[in-house]
Amino acid sequence: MLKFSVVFAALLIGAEGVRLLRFLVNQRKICSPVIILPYYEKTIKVIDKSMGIRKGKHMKIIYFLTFCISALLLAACNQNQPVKDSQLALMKTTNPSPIVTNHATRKSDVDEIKKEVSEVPEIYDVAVVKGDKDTLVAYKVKHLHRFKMKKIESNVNKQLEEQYPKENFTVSSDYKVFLEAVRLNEHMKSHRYSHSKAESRLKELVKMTEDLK
Amino acid sequence: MLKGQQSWVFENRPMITATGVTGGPFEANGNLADDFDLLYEDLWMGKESYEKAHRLLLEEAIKVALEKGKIQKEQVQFLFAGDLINQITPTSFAARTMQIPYFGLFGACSTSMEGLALSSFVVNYKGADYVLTGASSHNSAVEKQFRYPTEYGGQKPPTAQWTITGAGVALVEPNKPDKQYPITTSATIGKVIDMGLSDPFNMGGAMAPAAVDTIVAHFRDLKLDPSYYDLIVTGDLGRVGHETAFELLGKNGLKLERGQFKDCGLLIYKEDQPVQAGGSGAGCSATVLYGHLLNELKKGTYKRILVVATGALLSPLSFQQKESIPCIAHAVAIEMNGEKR
Amino acid sequence: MASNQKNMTPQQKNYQTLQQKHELKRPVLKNCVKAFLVGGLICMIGQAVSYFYIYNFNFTEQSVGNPTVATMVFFSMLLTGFGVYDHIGQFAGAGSAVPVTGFGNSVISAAIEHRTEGFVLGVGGNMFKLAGAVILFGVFSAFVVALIKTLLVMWGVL
Amino acid sequence: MLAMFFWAFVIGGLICVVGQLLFDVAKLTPGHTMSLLVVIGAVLDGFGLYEPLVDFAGAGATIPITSFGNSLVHGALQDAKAHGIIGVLTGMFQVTSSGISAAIIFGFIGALIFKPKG
Repeated sequence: MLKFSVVFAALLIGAEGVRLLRFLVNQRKICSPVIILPYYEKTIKVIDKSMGIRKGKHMKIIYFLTFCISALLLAACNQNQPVKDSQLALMKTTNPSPIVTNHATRKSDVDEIKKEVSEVPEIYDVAVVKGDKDTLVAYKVKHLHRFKMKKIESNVNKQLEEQYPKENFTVSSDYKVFLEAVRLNEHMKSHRYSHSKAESRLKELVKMTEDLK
Repeated sequence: MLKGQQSWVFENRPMITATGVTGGPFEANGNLADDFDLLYEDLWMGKESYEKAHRLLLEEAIKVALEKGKIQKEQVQFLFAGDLINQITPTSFAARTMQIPYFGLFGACSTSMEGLALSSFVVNYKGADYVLTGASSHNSAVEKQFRYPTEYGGQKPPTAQWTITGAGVALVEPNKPDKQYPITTSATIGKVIDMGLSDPFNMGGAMAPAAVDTIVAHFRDLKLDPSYYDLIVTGDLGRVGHETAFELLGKNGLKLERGQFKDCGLLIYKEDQPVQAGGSGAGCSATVLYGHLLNELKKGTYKRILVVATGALLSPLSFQQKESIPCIAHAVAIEMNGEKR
Repeated sequence: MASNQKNMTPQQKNYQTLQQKHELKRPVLKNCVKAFLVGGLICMIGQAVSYFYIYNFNFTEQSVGNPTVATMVFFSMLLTGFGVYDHIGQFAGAGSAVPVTGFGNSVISAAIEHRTEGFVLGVGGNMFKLAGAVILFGVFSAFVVALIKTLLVMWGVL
Repeated sequence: MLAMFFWAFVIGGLICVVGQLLFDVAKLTPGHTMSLLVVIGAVLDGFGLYEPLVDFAGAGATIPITSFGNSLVHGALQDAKAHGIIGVLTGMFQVTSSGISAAIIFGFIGALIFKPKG
């Protein structure tokens, strides 16, 4: 019986939390825990009273569950806009088309690089961005191979440098770099980025990747 | 009068005429809430520190006892009291407020019976007309000193005990034959016993041999049979210590009934309160005896009881220096006035 | 405990074996399961927080650890301040003590506790009374490890 | 990403189980346990084993206290590479500062606004 009531309370609080979050998002308030906390203190008090729970044995479970639920909701709370590829870039395979910042460069070169990297067995989902000087290759590593991520990175780098000695490669398996590559792709497609802007963003990304090492 | 090796018999039979018992919120949810005179809803009790709240507990308990005894604090000759905090400041500060001549006692959780034995002795030999004795503890103040900060998320093992928040005070005065009050008849002062246990989260296990030693000494000195008492109640052995002491008593040739042997730390809280092995602290035996047990005596549930308060004489420092825990126990026998020997 | 076993009298040894029989056993398996679940959950929340930072701020997977840790410590402050963390701790044991939230809790609980003794001597002096050991041994062992490794590299062993 | 959550849960949980075993079986105090785990983290990084674990489990490896030892060693090694042996001393807190400074700052803020609840 007790367990049921605990589960029930958790569900109730969860539902309450969702409603509250919807409200806050609609009101264009920021989803910050500071705003939510007084509400959830209140909610908990109401539930305490209705269930006749005194601060004791199972209170901590309820507190903990509410904390977890609200934390998870917080993480998910900016998902109200129409879903873009970049938002899901880390969840599923996006397989973004290669990008060139300068339309003068031939696209087939870049396609080839992408194909090359995709053939490495530990790798899936490759994004390639080619700029004037630098070429950024971002990819995801199959999860169980992430232990030797750094080694794969240097292997890919070596392989590419050998095959395209003229190019200057930056290889990264970091999610963030991949995400930004996909975002850059979207901006290019929607023509929001000019050539120079894309080029400078690419330079930023390359620098960010370099900082990691 | 000294009897045997370490026991006193109070032939003038000092009376406990009034008691004052205060408690905190956790005790209010416990088994014996009705036996408290004053319960606080909040651990802070309107004070700005736990130590001040601790002092307030004792002050209020003294005031209640004086009120019930219908005397002024100026009439009281001595106060025998103590607690667990460094240099027993809460008790000393309460004594400053009350302006009663004061003996500060430290016997850890056995302070309550140490105080009762001494005040009975003083009253028995006409050393005083009125003596107050008591002990107190405050969960958060004690935890802060002996364990971790109260908000620290450390896991307490099931052998750990919960320091109670509460104070118990008794007013002891010479016997008046026509009055129906509980009287103290004898007391046994214990030796310090150390069985080499050093886990501060298992005080019950460490204190059990001290309790057994004192009980055995009491029956030896007074040449009594265990069946003489309706109830032998220990201070704060908790679940572990209680079981251990029961077996150890059996091994020492004292055959007790299960229902004849109880523990204050187990009486005070309900089963479902998260107190692990039971209550502990200087206030534990004081509140249970001066509240619940004396009420039961007056009701006639028990005729004669032997209260054995146990204390673990450790400090945070001694335990960190890997010293074992020396323990002590004092016993006081209480019965109703007018009972035939 | 084990170290002073030798110089004990037989009486003490006898008693300890008797006492052990009555000692309430720690439910090791149950505690481990609880620690696993709660600890895992806290790490998962940490992962969610770090993805939040990757998505919305300029942090890479390598550098996101810092803001994540700070955020978790912030959560831990709220839970400690509202008096929830000690209950979680009693339930989860190491599950809530081992993650940095537990480190934060040990600092914050001590700071809150000693507020009555003033901000300089109380809060300042006691803040690290539990976490100090972690910092000391962390720093010292890191020093030793890094020193050995640097020396080995310098001498060309590695 | 979902795999990441899963492994963060598992690895983080397992490190906590190690801590629990140190509590319950080895009967160490929380202070001893945490210190030991930090030392383990530092030593693991010395052998170059902790970094792959972070790659693999993300927050599952960075949230437990073991990562504190890891990042201390990391900072020290980084600076040692740049400035030689003296870098071991100077670089120690370069990576780790966030956890400690957050704890100090939030601890003080907490002391300003909260009272212990008991």
